[in-house]
Amino acid sequence: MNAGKLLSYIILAIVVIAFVVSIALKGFLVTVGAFLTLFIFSFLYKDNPYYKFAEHLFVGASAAYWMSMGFWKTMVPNLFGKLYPPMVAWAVPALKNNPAQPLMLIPLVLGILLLMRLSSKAGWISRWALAFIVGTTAGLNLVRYLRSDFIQQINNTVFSLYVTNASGFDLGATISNVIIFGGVICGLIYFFFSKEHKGAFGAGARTGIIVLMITFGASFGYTVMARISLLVGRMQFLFGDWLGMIR
Amino acid sequence: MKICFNKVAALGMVLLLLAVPYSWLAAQAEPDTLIQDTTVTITGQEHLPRPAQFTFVHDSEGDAGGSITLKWTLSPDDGAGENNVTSYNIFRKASGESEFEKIGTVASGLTEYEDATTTDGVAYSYYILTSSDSVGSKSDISAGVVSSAQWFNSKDLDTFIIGIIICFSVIFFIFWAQKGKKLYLRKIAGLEAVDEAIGRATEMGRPILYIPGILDMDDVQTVAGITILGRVAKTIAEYDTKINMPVSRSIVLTTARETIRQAYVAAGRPDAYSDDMVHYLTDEQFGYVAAVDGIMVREKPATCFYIGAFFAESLIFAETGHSIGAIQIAGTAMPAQLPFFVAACDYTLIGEELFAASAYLSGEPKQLGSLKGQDVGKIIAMVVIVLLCALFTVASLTESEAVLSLANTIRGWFSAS
Amino acid sequence: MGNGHTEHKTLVERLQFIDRRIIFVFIGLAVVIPLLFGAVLKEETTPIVQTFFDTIEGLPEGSRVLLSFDYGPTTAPEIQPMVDAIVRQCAHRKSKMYMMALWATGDNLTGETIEKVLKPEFPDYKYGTDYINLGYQTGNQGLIRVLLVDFKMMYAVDASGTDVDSIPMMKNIRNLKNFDLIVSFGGGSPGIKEWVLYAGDPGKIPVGGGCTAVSAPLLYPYYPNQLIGLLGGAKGAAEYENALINAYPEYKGRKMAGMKLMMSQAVSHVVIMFFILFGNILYFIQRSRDKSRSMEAGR
Amino acid sequence: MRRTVPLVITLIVGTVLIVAEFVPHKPFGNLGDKFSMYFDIIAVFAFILGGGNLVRVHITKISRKKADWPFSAVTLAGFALVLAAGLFKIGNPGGIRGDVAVVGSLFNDLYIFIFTPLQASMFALLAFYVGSASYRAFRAKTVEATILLVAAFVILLGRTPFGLWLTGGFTGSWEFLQVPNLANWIMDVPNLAGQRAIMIGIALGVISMSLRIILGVERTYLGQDND
Repeated sequence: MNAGKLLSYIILAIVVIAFVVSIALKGFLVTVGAFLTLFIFSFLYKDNPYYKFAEHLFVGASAAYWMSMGFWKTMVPNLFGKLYPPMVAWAVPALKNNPAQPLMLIPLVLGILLLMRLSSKAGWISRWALAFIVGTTAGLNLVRYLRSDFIQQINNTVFSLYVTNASGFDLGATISNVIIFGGVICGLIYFFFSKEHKGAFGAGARTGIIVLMITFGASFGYTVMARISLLVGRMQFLFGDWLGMIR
Repeated sequence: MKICFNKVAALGMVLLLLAVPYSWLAAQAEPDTLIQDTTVTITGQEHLPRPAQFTFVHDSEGDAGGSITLKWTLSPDDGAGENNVTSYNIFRKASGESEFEKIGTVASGLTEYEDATTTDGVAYSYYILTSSDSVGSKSDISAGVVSSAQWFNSKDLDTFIIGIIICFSVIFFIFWAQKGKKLYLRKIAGLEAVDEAIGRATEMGRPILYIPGILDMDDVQTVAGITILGRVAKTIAEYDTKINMPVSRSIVLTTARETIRQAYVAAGRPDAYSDDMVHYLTDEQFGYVAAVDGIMVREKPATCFYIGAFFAESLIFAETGHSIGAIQIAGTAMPAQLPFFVAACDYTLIGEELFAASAYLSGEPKQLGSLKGQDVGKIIAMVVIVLLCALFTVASLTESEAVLSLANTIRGWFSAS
Repeated sequence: MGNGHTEHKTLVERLQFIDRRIIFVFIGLAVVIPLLFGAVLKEETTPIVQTFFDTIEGLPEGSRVLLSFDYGPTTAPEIQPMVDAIVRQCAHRKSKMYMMALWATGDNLTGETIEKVLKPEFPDYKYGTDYINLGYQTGNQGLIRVLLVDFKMMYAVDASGTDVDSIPMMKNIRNLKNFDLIVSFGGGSPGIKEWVLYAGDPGKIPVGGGCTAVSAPLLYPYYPNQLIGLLGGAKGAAEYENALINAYPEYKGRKMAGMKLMMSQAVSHVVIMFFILFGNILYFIQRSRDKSRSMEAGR
Repeated sequence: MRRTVPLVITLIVGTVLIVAEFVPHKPFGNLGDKFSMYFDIIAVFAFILGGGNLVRVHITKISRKKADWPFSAVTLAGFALVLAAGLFKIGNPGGIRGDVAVVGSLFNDLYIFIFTPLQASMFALLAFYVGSASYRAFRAKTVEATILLVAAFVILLGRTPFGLWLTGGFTGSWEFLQVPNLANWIMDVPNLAGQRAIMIGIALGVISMSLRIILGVERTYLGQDND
């Protein structure tokens, strides 16, 4: 236990010294970037205090970042700037001459209703705001998914199963079209809930699983490339920009 | 009260939806506007391009008003010769005004302009100045056109009808199942495993981690994640297991707390509920990922649920979860992330199964009935695809123009505007 | 049988559930070692890239090329090599480069490209007559629509706030149709697709693009009718660099970014494929052993 | 009151938004966009709940000296620093009237110094995880797993020079057997079919779930009790 503790102090000392040296040699921006990168990567070995430091810093700072952005980029221009522009004119003069929109009282009231959650007695009122939010999500998405995912995808899957080109019958394109056609139909059969996957229907469902597995395998293999290039980018930063080992 | 509400709700919806085609029919009575004949006016003297001419000046279809659409035929000099057209300039005059005013320029080769700056109820007339560098020639002046808002977006009639059919089949089967009709439903492995997964955490005395995705309540997948949480939390309450639910959105925090509390109340253990079960981390995608990874390796949950909308973090979660030996049940409708969950988790709810899961877990007939309604939608999709592919195949085999145009007409019904 | 066999069997079993940190080390090395040695992988140029290259190659001196930087730091490792290669080629062809960004994050990267490629390698290239940085403007596809009609309505000043009317190369720019080529670098939205739909198609302006490997399949359908060419991911970048080397001998022997990236990717792919094969071989060895053992037990 | 009012709100809001998708006329036109904007505003209000929760959790950790409590101080310090720079625009060259994220402000500098490396590094972890996941998941244990494995392997092979090197011998009408061509074909044909089936299914799932919510059949988020 003691040896472990000693080792961790030694590592801490090395990290601190390296950090100071790096700032002196390479400047603040590159050094902070390099050390935070190393701290995150250290998680691959195991959880450790350096990762914890980076993680906790990231959480606190980013939470405040999005809150500030939400306040200045959404709340001020879209709520106060529309509800009663003079109210925010001292901070954002550009909004001063906007016309007032009384309808913006709706989100204001709903926002306050949601905050009633903080009161133990009137907390149930916050459900009204939740009901509004969930109703909005349900109503908006119903038609949008119907349009772009249901109707449009059916439209895309409609074609001739006998393809010709300039030199006559095109076997390759015909096979491809037949496979897309069969793949979509079998994939849909797989998703059937209320019919037992038996007999011919079961064969369709099994083909559907095969199509889905090819889809997943292919997408997985395809994405590997993009993920590797992210790591290459980081390594170029560490070994090139920071350590200067890549020319 | 419960049944009554559903029925009243369905009736109210039907009435509201019926109002739409009615208002569309009412809107059909609007008269057409004719283009007025005037003589061609010419400015400048040399190298004049021949003018473009309007073919269509009309209130824009299916919009909220404030817009007039103009179409014209290209000048014969567009794209050719020394009189080559460089641009079309649109001039407009409102009734009551005396001067035409330039409102926009369109590059040569284009034949359409939408004037989206009109005031409804005012008549506007237009002309096009076909320009070649500094000189130009005017087209005829159009008759006055008034823009207005429509009560129905006629371009969307097909979407509307298909939507009505699917919605009615879902609603029909909800009531059909409520009458106690027997309903077969196939098994979904991931849902069969939920009880076992919670039981395992209970035995091991370790918590359950529930991740509802990284999007807010305005995404349907998050809503699906929360509805499933309601079912899962009830079992958790009954087993008296710990649940840890870090979230990345504040509204999800509130909704999840409400949902879990109600599940505990329903399980008869309201006193066991605590607000600490759900906690907020950060809205930042990778900040959230970093913190959840930390929670996983430190608390070692026995079971992890990832149910909602996920992006690149899907694989980071699944791999970290695997490294701590957790049972992992995932569900998402993000096509790009499904492969990672399928490869790295024990069970995955794929796409449609995610939205059906809450109904499955509830076991209530009316919820299950809606799933049969969904299957009707699938039948519609399959029938349309088979029918149209057959028509197109016949058309290309027989080279029949009639069959092809029939197929194209039907296909036109299935196009999202 | 006996001792040796059991020990061997546990080794197979153990390898099957190998500590994943060993895999991490291999992947890390597969990426870093080629980088450190500056190893490059030449890619034969495919037609979709070659036509793009030939289009720029065929532009007469002084042609106007609009470069739109529609990406951010997270995808820069993939996209930046393409940008560098195309900027170099345009500079050789003495094209006038107009740089802009639909993404706020693209603004910094434009400046970086100018500082790291254009200024050191082409000192004769003058700001204002040969290239200009117009910076980022809000509006996404709406911005493209306006630019198609009236360029200076949105870009009245350049990135540093100078009035564009005082900049020589902006003199005859009225709308997007004044450009001979538009090149968009980006994977997300808005990006190449928006340039095709809102500028290339309606204005009949040639559009080329460079995008991430992930988004390339979504854009292939636009080639060759709506896109003159498409560079997809590191492979596309490396192919373009190969074309550049073939056309300009002074780059021969130079290790270009896309080729380096390609080498690291190829080695990592091989490592991952090796692990997949290795895992499956172990699995089959164990399964055949288990089978023979259960048969023995059955006797 | 507690239970019926929320159900009625959901019903009305949901139905009106469906109708609004088809009715461009006032007051329906653009209603969806308006409600989305309302949602964004409510989400900012909710930050008070989320941020409050975050701060409370970490203060409790520190005051009770729970495990890792010093790191809670890091979170709170980061939170306070960025909030001061963002919400109160401390260190902003334009003062309170300056744009919150203007170049040269402390807020923007913190973003570049802290966020960019952390984001990019977390993202880059994926390269490692993709490797370990492929090793573990791609085993030919069942028919399905074998298909997954083969599809992934062909695509991987098609992205390296090995693919062409191994199969470059196929020429002429057999050219489609070259691994890169095979990989493209898998992406364009079976992969496309699978994606479409998934998307059509998702659309139906969303429609059905939205209807259940609007009609009040699905109400877990409001609780199943009868108070």
